Amino acid sequence: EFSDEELIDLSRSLRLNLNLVELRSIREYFRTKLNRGIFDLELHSFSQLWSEHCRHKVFRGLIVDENGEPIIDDMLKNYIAKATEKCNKPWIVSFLKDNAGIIEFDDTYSIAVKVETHNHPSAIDPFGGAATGVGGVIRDILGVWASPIACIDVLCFGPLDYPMDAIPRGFKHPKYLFRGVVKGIGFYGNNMGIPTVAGAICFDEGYVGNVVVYAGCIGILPTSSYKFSSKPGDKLILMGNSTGRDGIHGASFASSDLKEDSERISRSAVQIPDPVEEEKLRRAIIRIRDEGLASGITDLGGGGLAVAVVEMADRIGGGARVFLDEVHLRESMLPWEIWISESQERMLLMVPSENVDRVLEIAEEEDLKTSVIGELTENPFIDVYYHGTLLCHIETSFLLRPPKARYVAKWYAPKLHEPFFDEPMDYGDLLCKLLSSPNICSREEVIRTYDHEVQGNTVIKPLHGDYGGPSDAVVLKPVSNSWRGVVISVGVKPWYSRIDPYWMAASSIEEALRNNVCVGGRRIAILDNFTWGNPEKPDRLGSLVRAVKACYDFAVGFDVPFISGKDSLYNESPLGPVLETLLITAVGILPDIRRAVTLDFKYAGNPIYLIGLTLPELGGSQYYRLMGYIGSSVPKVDVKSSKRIMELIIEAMDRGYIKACHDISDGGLGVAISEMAISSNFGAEIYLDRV
Amino acid sequence: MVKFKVRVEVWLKDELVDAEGKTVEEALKDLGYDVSGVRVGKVYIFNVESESSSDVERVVVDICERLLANPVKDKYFVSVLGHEV
Amino acid sequence: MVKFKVRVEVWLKDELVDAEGKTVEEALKDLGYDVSGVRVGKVYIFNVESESSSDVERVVVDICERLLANPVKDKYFVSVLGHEV
Amino acid sequence: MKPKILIIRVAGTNCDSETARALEEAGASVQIVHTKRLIDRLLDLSSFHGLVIPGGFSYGDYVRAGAIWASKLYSKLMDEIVSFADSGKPILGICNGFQVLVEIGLLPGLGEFGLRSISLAPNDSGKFECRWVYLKPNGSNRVFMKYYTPDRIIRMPVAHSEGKFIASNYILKVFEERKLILLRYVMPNGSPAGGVYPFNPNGSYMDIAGICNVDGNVMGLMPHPERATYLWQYPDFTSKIYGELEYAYGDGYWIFKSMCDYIIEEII
Repeated sequence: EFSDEELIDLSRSLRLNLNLVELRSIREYFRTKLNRGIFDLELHSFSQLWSEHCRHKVFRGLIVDENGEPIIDDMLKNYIAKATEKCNKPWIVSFLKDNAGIIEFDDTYSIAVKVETHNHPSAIDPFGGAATGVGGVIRDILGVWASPIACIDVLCFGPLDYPMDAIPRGFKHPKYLFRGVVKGIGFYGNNMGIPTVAGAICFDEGYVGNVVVYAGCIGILPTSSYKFSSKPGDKLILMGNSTGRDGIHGASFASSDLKEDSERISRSAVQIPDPVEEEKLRRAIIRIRDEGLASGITDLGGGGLAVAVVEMADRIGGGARVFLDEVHLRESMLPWEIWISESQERMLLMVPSENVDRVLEIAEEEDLKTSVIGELTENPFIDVYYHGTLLCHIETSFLLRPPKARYVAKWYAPKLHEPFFDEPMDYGDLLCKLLSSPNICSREEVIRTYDHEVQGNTVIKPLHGDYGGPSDAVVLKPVSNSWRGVVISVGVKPWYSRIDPYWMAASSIEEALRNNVCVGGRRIAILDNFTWGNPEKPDRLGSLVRAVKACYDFAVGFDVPFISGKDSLYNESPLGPVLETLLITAVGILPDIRRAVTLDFKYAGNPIYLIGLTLPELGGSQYYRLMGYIGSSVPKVDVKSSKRIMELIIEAMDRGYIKACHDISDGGLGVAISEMAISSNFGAEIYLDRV
Repeated sequence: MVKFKVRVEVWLKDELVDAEGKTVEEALKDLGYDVSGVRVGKVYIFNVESESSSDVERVVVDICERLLANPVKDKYFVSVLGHEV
Repeated sequence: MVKFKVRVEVWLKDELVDAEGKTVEEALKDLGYDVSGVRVGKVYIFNVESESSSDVERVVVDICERLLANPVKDKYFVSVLGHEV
Repeated sequence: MKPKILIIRVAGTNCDSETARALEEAGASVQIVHTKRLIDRLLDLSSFHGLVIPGGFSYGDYVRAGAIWASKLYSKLMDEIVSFADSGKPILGICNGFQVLVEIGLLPGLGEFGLRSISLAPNDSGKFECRWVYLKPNGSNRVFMKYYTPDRIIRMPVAHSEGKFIASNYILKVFEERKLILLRYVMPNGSPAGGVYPFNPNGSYMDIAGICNVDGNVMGLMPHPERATYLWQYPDFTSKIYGELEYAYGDGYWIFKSMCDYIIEEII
C-alpha cells in the first residue's frame, strides 16, 4: 500500500531504476491479482527484467513529438524488423529473436553473429570491462549452440593527447582507458583461442567522458542443431563459475547515467574475467550439443539468473520453479543477490530429466561445476524458493511486459556552415598528415597483440602485405572440406553525427557493405549497434529516431536484412552525451576463398579505375577535422547507384577482371591509394583531372 | 632533486575473486601441498626524482592512482625504501 | 600441524631485460613522471600446513622450485610471516 | 598402418583441432585427449606412436606460460613420458607445448642437462606478438626436418607473449656443437635476424625458434606449423601464384609429414 512518493523513494534507495508508471503497475498487479505484499526478491526481479538494458523500452516504446503527436510506435518492430521482413531472405535462420542472428552458410552449417557494448563497466575498469564484454558476447554465441570462430572489437576513445587536467574527477584519461581496453580484449580472445580479426578504433572529443567498447563474436553450428524443444519438466542446469556478488545491479545500473562518483557506487558492479573457465564451458557445450542431450540453452548476461530463467519460461509459454539454495556459490549471499548476480562465465541449460546424469558427467570431465537448480513448469508462474520458503510467485508474462513507455523526441538541425580556405600548398605534406592522423593511421600496434591466426582458418588477415596495410574485410574458411568463406567487415562513421545522424547511419551501412564487397563478399546480412545519450532528453531521442529511420530506408534500399542488434543508451557524463555512434557489422559469403580479392596492387602496368561519382561533400571529413572544421556538406548516399556499383564489382570479380580493390573512406582518394600502395611493393600514377 | 627508491605492491581487493590465485591453489594442492588462501599480487620497484620524502610519497600515490592500480578493484601499498646520498 | 602464513616474491634475474618493467617505465614517463629502473615482480601470499617453522621454509622453497619460479630466469625470496596460534 | 598420434590438452589449450587437422593431412590417425584421462590411467600413453603438446594458454598461462600444466605432468606422468621419449618415439611441443617440454626438462634432456637449463622468458617487446616470421631450418634432424633442404627459407606465424629463448653460454655452445638448434629466425633474404625486431619477434638468444633433445626425437618450437599447413593460410596467397591451391602444402605441413614418415619407418 505504498503511496506514489513512497514508491519513488523505494526505487531510489534500492537503486531499482524503475519510474512511477512502472511502480504503479506493479502495485496494481499485487493489489488485484495477488493481493499480498511484495518480497524484496520480486522487487529486484522487476528492476532487472524491466531495465532498458534487458527490455529495450525506448526501441519498443511509443515516441511522440513535442505536442504529443505520435512519430513512431516500436522502432524495433516497425523500422528494424520491418526492413528485414521486407528483404524477405530465405537464408535467414533466425533474426532479432534469440541470443544471436543466424544465417545459412551452406547446406549443412549456419553462421551466428552477435555484437554487444560494454561501455559503463569499461569506463570504470577498462581491462575487466572490455574482457568481460568479449566473454559476454561469446556466451551469446554459445547460447545458440554455435562454436565461436572469430571475435571483432570496435573501440572509441577521447584523443590520446587530451589535456590531463580537463578530465572530470572520477573519470580516467583516454590513454589509460586505451591501454586497459586493448589489453582486456586481447587477454580474453587469445585465452579462449578465438581469433580477434576485425574492428576499428575511433578518437574524438565526444568520447572523453564516454568510452565505447563494442565486442562481437561470430560462430558456426550445424543448422540441424539450432532447435529449442524445451518443455515443462525439463531440468534447469546452471553450469560454469560459482556465483558471487559480481555486478549486482549491473543491468539496471547500465540504464542510468554515469555519475561522477560512479566508481564508489558501482564497486560491486565490477566483473572479473576468467577465460579459462569459459573455454571449458565451450568444450562442454559443444559436446552436449553433438550428443543432443539438452532441449534448450541460454547465457547468463545482464540480470543473471532472473532474466535467463524468466525468458526461457516465457519461451515455452509456461513457468519455472527455482531453488536458489541449490546454486553453487563462491560466498554467502542473500537470496535476491543470488537471483540477480551477474557473475561471469555461467550458462543455463534446459535438459530432459533422462539426460541430466550424462550432462553432469560431461561437465565433470571438463572440470566444470554445475547445479540442478529447478525445472520448467506447466503453470505459467515463476516460483523461487530458498530453503523451502517461497520468495517469488509472479506470472511469467507480467514479468516480461513492462507498461508501454512513452518518450518525447525533437531533432534540432545544427547550424553549421561550410568552411572556406584556400587550397593546400603541398599536397604531399597534407597526405602525410592525414595518413598519420589518429583516425587513419595504422592499427598494427594493436592488431599484433591480438592472435588473429588461431584455429588456422584466417584466410584474409586484418593486416596485408609486409608493411601491414589495412584489409577492408577479413575472410575465414571455417569448414575443412569446403572452399566457402565467411566475410566479416564493419562500418562506423560517427564523424557525421554532428551534422546529421540520418546520413551518419546511411554512410555507416554503406561503408560496411562496400568493405565486404571489396573482398568479394555477397549475400550480406548486417547488425546495428547504437551508442547514444539519454533518451529521456528529447534532442537525443530525436537524433536517434532519425538514425533508426535511416536504418530502415537503407536496409530496404540496399536489400540487406538486419539479423541482430543492440542499443546502449544513457551514455552521458559531466562533459555531455557520447558522440552518437552506430556500428554496422556486415557478414557476407565468399563462394570460393581462392578468388578472394585484396587491396594490394598486384602487377605493374595495371590500370586503376575509380568507380562512382565524386561530389563536393567534405562535411565531417578527416581533412576538415585536420583543418579544425566540421563543415555541413555531409556525404549523402545515393543508394540506387551505390547498390548497382557493388553488384557490378562482384560480377567483375567473379570473372577475374579485378586484381585489387579498396573502398574510399576516411581520408578520401589520396589515403585509399596510399593504403593500396603500402600493402604492396608498387607505386601509382594518378590523374586527378580524369576523376 | 633527490633520487628515491620506492616499492609498490598491488593486490586485488579481498572481496573480489582472484582467478589466478584460485588456479595456482588448485595446482599446488594437485602437487600434494597443503595450501590455502592463495592470493597473487604485483610488486614494482623503481626510482623517483623528488624534492622531499613527503613529496615523493605523494608522487608515488599519484602514480598508483593513475596507472599501477585501479582503485575500483585494487588495493596498493607504497613504501619508500631509501634515497641516494 | 600448524598453519603458517608465507610470502613469496619472484623477480626476473637482474641481468635479464625486464620487458614489462620497460613498458611501465615508458608509460610513466609518458604521463610526465621522472622515474627510472622500473622492475616488475610477482608476489604470492598463502597459508601452508606444516609441523615446524624450519620445515615450512623447506616446503615453500620446494614449492618455488617446483612451480612458482624457474631458476634459469627467476630469483625468488621466501618469508614466513607468522603462524596461527 | 597409420601412425597413431596423441594430442593432449587441458583447460586453456586451444590449438588442438587445427593441429589434429594438419596431422591427419600428413597421414596420421589422431586422438585429442584431456591430460586427466592419462593421469587417471583411463588411457595408456605407450599405445601411441607419437605425442604432440599443442599451443594455447594452459591454465591461463598463470605463474608462467606452461608452468602449471608442466608441474602436473612432472608429478603425475613423468615416468610414462620419459619412457615414451627414451623409446625413440617422437614428441612435438608447439608454442605452449614447447614451454611445457622446457619446464619438465624433456628439452634439452633430463639426463645430461638436469631439470631446468633453458627457459622461455617474456618477449622483449613486452607485448603479445602475432605475426608471420621467416625461419631457417636445420635439415640434419631426420625426425622432424627431413623434407627441408639445407638452403630453404620457410615461413610460419608466431603468436605468443613468452617466447624469448634464454640459456647460459655453455648450454648455447653445446646446442651449436651438437646441432640441437632446429629453427632460427632470419631476415626475408635468409641472413640471420641477429636479434633485430620484428624478424626476431621476442629477443631469443641466437635467434633460436626451435630446438630438439640430444637424441633428436623430442622437438619444441615457438612458431605454429599447423597455421602454415595449407597455402590458403598464407598472408599473401592472393598476390602470389601458387599453382593449383588444392595440393600445394605450406611449410608447416612438412614437419608433420616428416614426423609421420619417421614413425612408419622407425617405430611401427
